[in-house]
Amino acid sequence: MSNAPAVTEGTALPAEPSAPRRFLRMLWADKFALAALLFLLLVVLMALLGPALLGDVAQKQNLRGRNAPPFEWARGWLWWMGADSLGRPLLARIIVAARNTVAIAAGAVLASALVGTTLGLVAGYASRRVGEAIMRLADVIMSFPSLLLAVIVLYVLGPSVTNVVLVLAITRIPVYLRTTRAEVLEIRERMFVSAARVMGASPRRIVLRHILPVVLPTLTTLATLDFAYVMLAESALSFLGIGIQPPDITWGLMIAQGKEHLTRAWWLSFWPGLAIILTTLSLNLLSNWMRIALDPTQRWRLEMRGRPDA
Amino acid sequence: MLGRTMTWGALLLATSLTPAWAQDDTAVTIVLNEEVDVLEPCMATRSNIGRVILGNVNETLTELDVRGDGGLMPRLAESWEQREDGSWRFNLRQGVTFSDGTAFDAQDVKHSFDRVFDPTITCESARYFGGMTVTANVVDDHTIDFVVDPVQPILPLLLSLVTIVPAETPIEFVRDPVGTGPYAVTEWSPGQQIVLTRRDGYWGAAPAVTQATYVVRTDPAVRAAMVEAGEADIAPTISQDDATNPATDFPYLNSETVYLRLDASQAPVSDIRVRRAINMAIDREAFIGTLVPQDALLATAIYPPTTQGWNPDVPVPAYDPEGAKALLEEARADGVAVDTPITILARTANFPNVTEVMEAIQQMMQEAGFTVELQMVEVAEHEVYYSKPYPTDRGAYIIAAMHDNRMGDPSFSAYFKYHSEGRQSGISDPKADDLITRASAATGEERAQLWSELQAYVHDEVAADVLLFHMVGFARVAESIDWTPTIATNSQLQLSEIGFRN
Amino acid sequence: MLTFIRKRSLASLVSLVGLVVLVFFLSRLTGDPTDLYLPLDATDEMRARFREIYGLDDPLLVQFGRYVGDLLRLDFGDSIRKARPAIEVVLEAFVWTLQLALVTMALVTVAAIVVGSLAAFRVGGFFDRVSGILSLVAASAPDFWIAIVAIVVFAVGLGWLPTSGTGTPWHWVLPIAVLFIRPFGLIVQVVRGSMISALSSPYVKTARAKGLRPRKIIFVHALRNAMLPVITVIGDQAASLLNGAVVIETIFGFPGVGKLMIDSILQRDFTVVLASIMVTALAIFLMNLLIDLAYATLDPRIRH
Amino acid sequence: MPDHLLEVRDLSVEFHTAGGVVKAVRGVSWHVDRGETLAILGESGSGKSVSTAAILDLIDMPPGRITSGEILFDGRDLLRLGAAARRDINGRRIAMIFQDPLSHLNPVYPVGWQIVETMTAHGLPGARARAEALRLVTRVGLPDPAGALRKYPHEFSGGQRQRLMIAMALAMKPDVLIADEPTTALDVTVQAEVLLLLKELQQETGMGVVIITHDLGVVAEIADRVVVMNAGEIVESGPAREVYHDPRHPYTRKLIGAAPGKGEMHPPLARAEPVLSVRNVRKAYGTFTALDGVSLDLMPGETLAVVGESGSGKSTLARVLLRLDEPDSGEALWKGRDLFRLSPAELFALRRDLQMVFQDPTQSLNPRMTVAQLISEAWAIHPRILPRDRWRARVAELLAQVGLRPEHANRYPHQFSGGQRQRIAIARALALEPELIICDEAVSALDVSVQAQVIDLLDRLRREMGIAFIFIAHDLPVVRDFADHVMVMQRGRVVEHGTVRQVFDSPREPYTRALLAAGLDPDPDVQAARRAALRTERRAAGA
Repeated sequence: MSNAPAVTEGTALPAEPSAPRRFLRMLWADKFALAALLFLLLVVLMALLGPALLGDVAQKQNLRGRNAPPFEWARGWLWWMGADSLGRPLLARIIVAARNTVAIAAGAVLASALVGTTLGLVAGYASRRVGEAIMRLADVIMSFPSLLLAVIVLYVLGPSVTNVVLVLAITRIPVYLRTTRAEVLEIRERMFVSAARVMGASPRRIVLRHILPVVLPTLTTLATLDFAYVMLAESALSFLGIGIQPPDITWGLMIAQGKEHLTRAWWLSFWPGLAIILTTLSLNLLSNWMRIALDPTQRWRLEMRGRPDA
Repeated sequence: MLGRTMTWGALLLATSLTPAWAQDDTAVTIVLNEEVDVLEPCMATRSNIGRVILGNVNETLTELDVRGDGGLMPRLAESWEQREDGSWRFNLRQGVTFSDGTAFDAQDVKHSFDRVFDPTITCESARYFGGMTVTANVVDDHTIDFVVDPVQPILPLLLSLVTIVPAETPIEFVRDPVGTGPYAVTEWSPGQQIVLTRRDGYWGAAPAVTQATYVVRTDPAVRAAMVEAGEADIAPTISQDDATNPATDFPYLNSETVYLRLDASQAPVSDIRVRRAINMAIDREAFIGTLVPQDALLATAIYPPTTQGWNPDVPVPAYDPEGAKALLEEARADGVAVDTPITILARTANFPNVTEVMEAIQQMMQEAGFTVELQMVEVAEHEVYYSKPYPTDRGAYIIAAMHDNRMGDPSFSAYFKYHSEGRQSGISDPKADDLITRASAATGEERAQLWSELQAYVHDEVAADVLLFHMVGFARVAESIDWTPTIATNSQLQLSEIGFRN
Repeated sequence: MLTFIRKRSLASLVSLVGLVVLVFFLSRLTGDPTDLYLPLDATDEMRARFREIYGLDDPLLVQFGRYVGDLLRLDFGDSIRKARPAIEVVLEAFVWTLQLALVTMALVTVAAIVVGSLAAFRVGGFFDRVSGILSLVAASAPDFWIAIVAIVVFAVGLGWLPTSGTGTPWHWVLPIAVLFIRPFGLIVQVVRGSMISALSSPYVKTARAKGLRPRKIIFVHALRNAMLPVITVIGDQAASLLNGAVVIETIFGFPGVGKLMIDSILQRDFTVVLASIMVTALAIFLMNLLIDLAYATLDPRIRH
Repeated sequence: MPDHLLEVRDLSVEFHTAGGVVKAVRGVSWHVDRGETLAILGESGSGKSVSTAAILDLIDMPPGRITSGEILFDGRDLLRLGAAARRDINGRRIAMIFQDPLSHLNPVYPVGWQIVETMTAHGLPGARARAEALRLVTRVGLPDPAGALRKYPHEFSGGQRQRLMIAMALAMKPDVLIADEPTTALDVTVQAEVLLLLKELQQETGMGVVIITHDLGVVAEIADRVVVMNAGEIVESGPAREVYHDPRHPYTRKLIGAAPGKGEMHPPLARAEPVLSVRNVRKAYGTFTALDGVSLDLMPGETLAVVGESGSGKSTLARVLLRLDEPDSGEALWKGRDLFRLSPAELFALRRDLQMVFQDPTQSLNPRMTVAQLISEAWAIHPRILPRDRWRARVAELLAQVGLRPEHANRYPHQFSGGQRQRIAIARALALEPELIICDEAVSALDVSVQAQVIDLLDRLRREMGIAFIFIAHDLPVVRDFADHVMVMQRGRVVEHGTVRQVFDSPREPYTRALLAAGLDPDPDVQAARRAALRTERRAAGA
């Protein structure tokens, strides 16, 4: 884009809209991302309020009404997705399960991002030897079979939301570690880091004040994607029977339980599957949008679309 | 390896549009639910192995008639008798050859027994002979004596569990079992398939099936689909949900009994009122036809009704949540800590709908006033709670389990589940111990009588556990195949019983 | 190049040793295989005998020492379950996984490159939008769910394909198709992003100024440069396939190393777990070397 | 009106940017004839490359949009032709070379392949194309032409790469060659050679050449006519000599006035005790020797210019002196203490005294920090300089001192122009109240008019605050008006060191003389005279 004009010397600085307004405008420009964000907000809302509002309904069994088919309006809106094999309304269960699903994914992503980024910063900026040692550690974690890890944690610590978070977090650490380290290795050679060194800035200051903020957008995008990945991983664990155990519920577990009835009552695993697809799809869409919105050289694509004259 | 890839590519290129899984009409394909790890005859009592080789490749001296009322029938033995000193003499069938061509005689029988008890390998059949010493004495080529200490009244039944191998078989696990059965293993590609082919020279009538191919699919929906799609002829276990076609899908009592084991040494279930309350709190009827197949039976014993000495007069506990509450209150008044949180521990994938069943039981108990949590655990952890020594540091728990007794005699269950020394026993009751000891040593009518007494006692007087259902399994059988499942289908599938329609 | 390979091998060896130690000791935390192998009503005598045969009654460190000693003689120990050498069991399964991974990755690579490149050429165009949404949906769906639905639809409902298993080429279609979906969705995204930046690079401007056709600009000039980040992702995806596609292998009854691994873990067949870890680690190491070679082939600047 | 070879009429192009729609060029018209060289002169952001990009269909739409105008070539309006027809013209009839040939050549293909491709794409058979490629590479003067064809772009030097670009552009003997800043990143001596080559080739083929440049010297050397652009419009056009000698538009006048190297040179400084004395510094990166025994003395308040072409080791010298890189041997006494042997704590204390201004302010300012944060970071690191409550006031003061508005303190670097950013970087260096500032190519990324302003600023700081400067540059004219002493470096060694007058008026070393001679004078007449002198010299040498 070298033929796009730069700001010339002496001209007044262009007035820029405030950051929130600008992001709202860019969001408006990408309707997919907007829809994705709205859907994610809905999921978060479900996770926050669902158990309090519908916790009892979602647990109330009715063996006579098991596997009730969807779209039967007579039973009330909670039943329009049908009922599961214990006659519990699927819609209510999906709403209630949102909390564990989101909590596991968020917990795992936050924990792995925090640990991975910290280790990555150290590996990237510390001496070669420390860096190499950390990378070997990452290799070991990467090749440690996650299923074995899940079984170990499940066996030693027992199945619980926290422990599933632990398993998923450990397996995802290398992703952040490697990304951060690679970025740090590149950024530490940049001139503004040299400038900070010339001023006498300590390594700690350079890493936290100069390098971390530059890595952060990449990590945010990565974390968004990873959120989707972790949700899928959690459901796969549930499928194999080594994840969350009932009566705790997550969407993944609902699919796993419903698959036994797939030929006769497809809705049991269809709706939670759809919930996962929509959520991960939204996260993917949002992260694609973020990749553009956070990149000053790509941003015009969104800003242009939002204007009527384009 | 490379060759396989190349063939694969070549086949793909050939793009013959005819599906290549068609087969000739006297061969059958059977789709099993569990991987076959080893094909070792002395492991044939393990159901996944037994279904392939038991009665097909390797035979036993006796066998239990599961299709009729014949009771214990001769197979490789022609007759047997108990002698004065309590030992058993078996007269062996003559003119029998192994698939490797060698003749069958008493030495083979003796070797088969020695192999089972050899300390350098772990043969599963040995478990039925716990606490006994068995000595096999060859009398002549076709006569053999078994001296058992202590005297074992049901030895002929136990012998239906010991597969006979040639005397040349090494004392290590074999991968190419040799037996006297009508079939021989002709191909085994681990993870893919096992092929049995009918052999000439079998001593009995030649079966209709000439070749049987066994494949394994762990997903029940896939197994059902394979029969429907014509890829397989028999799927011995499919799920209840898939069993929708009466023409092909057959339910069968599968000798498994689901129950909740209570540990009477643990508060609050140490109080009999609490144990009774749990029994009353569960609406067993509600499960039938919903989460548990329509054909399942409510259990009053830990073994199925086909077992000797099964007592028809023991009633199913009535569903009475109010009564349960009252009993709980009564216990509370006496200072029993009825509010102690109790954890139900159940094994994932133990039987179809196990999670839902347990969730329902949890709710029913809660409605009766219990504080109940549910924890689904993996098999290894389940085992920690299920067998002695029981963990003492994990609070009050009830363990949900499934017990299999297809042998027709309660002795395969009673000692383990109700004797104070039994590995999975929750009670320590002198009267029960006495009944078990006496019944195990008795024969005939007396034996049946004692077992009946024990069943009534532990169920009605002790309320030792919460018996739930005798489960049914479902088999899907292609319409061209003439075969119905039996109570033994889980552990044995004799190809000679399969016929063809039309 | 040789020093590079040597350095790489050494680093991998260090990781592998760490991994084996970690797996050996951590896996023993998950209980005694005796209880799982023997029936519930097995006698104490049988249990004791079993422990003795497999050396389970020795202290853990003694067991480890024995294992390492055997390992140095390339003896990976026997599988408890299958009563034969663990390495045999693993290699048998690994061949299947390898074939599945190779075929799938080959298809994914070709398809993702074509689709991603075309999407990048007209950013925001119709093809870009459609392929974008489709690839995102593909990357977002739980694979076991798709697998089961695919069986119900294509094998049972329509009867076009066998439900599962191995045997004919037709048996490969469904597992590969399901396995294809997620890496395809991911790699399309990467190809697209990488192609967008390659297409906006100065040398593409030169190519346009030279009057080259778009096809040539995309597939000759931009693509080779855009392949570098793509190869990394392909490597990652291939590595995870080499680790075994547990879920797919389980559903389709595919005797691969992923299914072997989960079965062995659940059965506490530790020798098989360790052997499969070592075999897959070696395979992944070799594949990473291949990836590095591919890098060097594609980009002359890296050859030095 | 007679037909021209190529004519742009009333062209307007706009771009969508983060700041809104920018009209990159407005109503631009120019033409070029056969055998003629037209220069489009302008600073960054003037829109000087936009019209040529439109000619070759290189404007991405979106974000660009051509709103009006026509481009006439061969009697046809290019803007109305289909994509296939334009591809047929690109590379065959109109060819282009670019600034920064490294990134404009495809890094993963051999250069020979790329040259051949131009010809095969336009229908030449492969064998003929390969023979022609060899001829072209020989013609543009590369050593070992046959071997060169098999090599990759990164294996050549900057000048060689530009020669390869030229060979590729001329492969189809185009009627028009467009050269976009073809010599900007090159060393002066290489620049002269490349321009000479272009001129010779033009004489051989009779093509029209459009050269886009910001450099008056390039215009003076090569152009017949010039159009001057500012802010998307043509402000002046005419024969190059006329425009230089008689500029009409104020902007043109300002541009010509800003050309460096015309002011008074500094008088020699009085001898004094050096504040920094460097002895025999060596530094090697692998097998490459960057510094090969460099020594220098710097007096308080002195400005020492270090001049050299790429690879001379001048930037390494700066990095080593500031301990950004560790030297292999040698010493550097700062007020009697050896900088190279300080402990981390001592070095930290000394950081205050020695500061640096980097070449590219876009990269040396952390994009995620505001101006106030950037400047006050110095005090966060060295808390004893200034208490926190006085930071705001001091930032405002410093901004005023470097000529920026104090109210811009809360903005981010990307909101400023290049020159303004360099002022921020200078303010940041000043925050620590240093005694020596090392400027590493501090003005070479800036436009000429901005260069002059920044140099003025530095000169003022020197006078007012007595700060010493080590001023590193690749360009001799830039340091002429500013330096007290000049040190010329080549391949890691100091080849000449003297007062500014000595070096400029009576250079002793042939290398210094070659550097001075290769520099282009903005006056077309001076350049014409030099060329004439060179020709005579060559003829004499040839005779």
